[in-house]
Amino acid sequence: MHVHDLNPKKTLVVVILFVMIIIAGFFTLKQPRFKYKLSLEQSLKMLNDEEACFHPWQLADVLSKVNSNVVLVDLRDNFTYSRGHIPGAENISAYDLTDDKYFDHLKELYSKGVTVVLYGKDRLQANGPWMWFRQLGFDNIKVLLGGYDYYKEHKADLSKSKEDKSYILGKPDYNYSEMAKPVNSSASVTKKNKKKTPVIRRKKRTTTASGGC
Amino acid sequence: MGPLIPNGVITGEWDFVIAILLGIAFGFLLEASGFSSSRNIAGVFYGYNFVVLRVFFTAVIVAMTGLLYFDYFGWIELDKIFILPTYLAPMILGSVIMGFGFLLGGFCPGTSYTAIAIGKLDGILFTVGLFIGIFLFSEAFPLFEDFYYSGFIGNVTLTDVTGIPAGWFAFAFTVIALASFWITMIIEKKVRKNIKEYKF
Amino acid sequence: MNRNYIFLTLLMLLLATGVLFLPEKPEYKQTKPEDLLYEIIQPTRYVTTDQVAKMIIDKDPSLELVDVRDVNSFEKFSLTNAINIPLDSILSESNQEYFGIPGMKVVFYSDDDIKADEAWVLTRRMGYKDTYVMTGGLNRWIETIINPKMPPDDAPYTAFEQYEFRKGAQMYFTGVKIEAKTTKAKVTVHRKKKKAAPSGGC
Amino acid sequence: MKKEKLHNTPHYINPYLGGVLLGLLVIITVYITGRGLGASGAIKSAVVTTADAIYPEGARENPYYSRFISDGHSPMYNWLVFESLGIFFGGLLSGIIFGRVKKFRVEHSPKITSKTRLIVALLGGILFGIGSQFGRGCSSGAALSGSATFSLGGVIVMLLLFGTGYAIAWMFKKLWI
Repeated sequence: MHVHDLNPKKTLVVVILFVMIIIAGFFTLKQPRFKYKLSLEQSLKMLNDEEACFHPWQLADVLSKVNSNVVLVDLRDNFTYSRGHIPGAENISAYDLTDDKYFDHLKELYSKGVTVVLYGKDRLQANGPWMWFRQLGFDNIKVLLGGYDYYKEHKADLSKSKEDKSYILGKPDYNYSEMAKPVNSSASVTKKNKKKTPVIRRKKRTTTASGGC
Repeated sequence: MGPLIPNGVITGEWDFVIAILLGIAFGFLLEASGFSSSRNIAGVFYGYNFVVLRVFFTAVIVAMTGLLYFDYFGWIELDKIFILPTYLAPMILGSVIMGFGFLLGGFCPGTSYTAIAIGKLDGILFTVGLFIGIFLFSEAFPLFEDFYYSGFIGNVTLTDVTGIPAGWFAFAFTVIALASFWITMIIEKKVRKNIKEYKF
Repeated sequence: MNRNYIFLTLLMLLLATGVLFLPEKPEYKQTKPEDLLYEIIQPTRYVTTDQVAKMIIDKDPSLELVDVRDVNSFEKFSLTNAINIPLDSILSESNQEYFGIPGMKVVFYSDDDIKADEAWVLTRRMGYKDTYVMTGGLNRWIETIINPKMPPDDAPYTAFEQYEFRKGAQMYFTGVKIEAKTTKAKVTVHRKKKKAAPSGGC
Repeated sequence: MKKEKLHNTPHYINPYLGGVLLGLLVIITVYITGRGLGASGAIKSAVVTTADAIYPEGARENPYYSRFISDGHSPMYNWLVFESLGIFFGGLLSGIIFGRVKKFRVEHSPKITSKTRLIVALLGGILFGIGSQFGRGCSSGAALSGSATFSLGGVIVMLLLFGTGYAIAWMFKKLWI
């Protein structure tokens, strides 16, 4: 008493079709052109890597050809570049970085072990692209601290900037709380409250987190 | 890419056309697999016909593995699909009641519709029963409203609860299902020796 | 026929085993590298100290200031209603709840803009949108808002307009006027809602 | 004799074929709509519509009905209702193709009468209806689609639904064998 078709031939056909779709899926799976090599945690750690930065005083060696293992890359656009740049720097506008021509060139430099120093107008302009390349695994790429603006100001004597720390960012220039101090006494009460609020709020937020929704 | 409707690839107007087409395919498969017969379905509990187990488990493992592959290919974004919410206590009670209903009625809602389609009176009665059951439930709802909403865990998946990747569940299910297919094949042969042939 | 069943069984086992080798996806979808670089190059993420000051004064409910300096500096001084997420802990799970809230604009700031920009790149890679960087950071905040400089006489009219605004903002923030008290205003807590999934079911 | 036996033997497709196709259908459904298949929801819509038609005030006050009643459109204008209509027509189509559509009849074990079978079917339907509301779905919505999408609730419903069936099968043996 077999009420069902016992022959699984059609089943086999369907399952093989299913497998073929999956295999087709693997073939159509595009290998992305760029891939992060560093995880987010590694990327965050990299930011504190002193080796990843290039100081202006190090430029002196490059310019006097003592250190020939360094290629400078100017990320500003062609027009700005043509109006003045660090001698010997190549110009790859930030917009062209992913062009095959330039990207392959950078890859080649990477495989040769040449240090590439990115710079823009200031450090900020080159900082993003530098982080991007680092996350993609280009650990030969460094960022020029201070950028072109600092270089231009100090190009007469770069080695002197070893003592000058003004190009290193990420430090407060002022004593904020002193500067932003309220003017009269009545406001100083407000100020105190104001100072407390963030602390309270942070706690508030964390309690709601554990409470769930 | 997918799911198409939540991602706005297909607009809402097509919703009901798609619903009918998918329903037709579903109904066709249920009927063609023999789910329009309550004795076929109930056979799974007595060992003379394991068609429910075979169809059901095969469907689950194919869908599970397929969804995981398709998610990997980027065809279906699994984090965008609807996950059935879990209400622990009411769900346990509900499935036990459903188990009774399943064994007595010999249908589940979907299969009873197909049974009506081929002219089974018991299918009609089962559907009427469903209607009455849901009506009774709704009328009495205020009595157990709190219970109905109790034990809410959220729209969680097995991975959310256990932390084990979904792939392992798909694999475990597949192994269990395949093993049960072979075991039930033997059981079915033995049981059928002692059973009289039944008419449909 | 039995052979077919054996073959089917093996095929299904193979498929299921293959599932185990699919790489696990991170919890959030990371922005594709090419898209990330494209956005890095765009200056659209920068907001000026003036814009931030205006948003604070207007009590813009969609503004979410994030201070990425360390806890000590934050305790000493911070902008109104800012929350502190030191750059080092930006990846921690509890801090993720502050990002990606629909309708909220996250503005990062630090002493200058480098750290804030780095925070922006990381969160952007994690896929969060509507994140911004305050240019110049707190140093420029002091220079422009707390201690604005009078533009030279030959400066265009707009420079004076800006100066007027900054003067007003200075009063607001240094608490000369009574309005400063309103900074105590209750902070509305915005949290990310559970992912919107299509509702449905049986 | 042999001919009649052949005639009485329905031509069902191979259960594994049905299973694989059903699994693919679930994938397609999820791919298109982002949710799984369902069946009991249609009856729920029918109940809500009926209640709303008979006594609108009471229905709107009832905390369960009111979840599904909206002023914009009838609860019957619902995805699951259309899908269930499709299930019916799909079953009809398959029945016609395989020659199973006949005049109304009752299928039952030789040990019980038609009447018993009908009463039991009604009872089973009532229980299933109540259970499906607690379980947030029936065997297709919760157990099949739910498990396929790795939902915890779906797996619970699937295991307990079949588990209960096995646990109590001995009590109702007469009904089926």
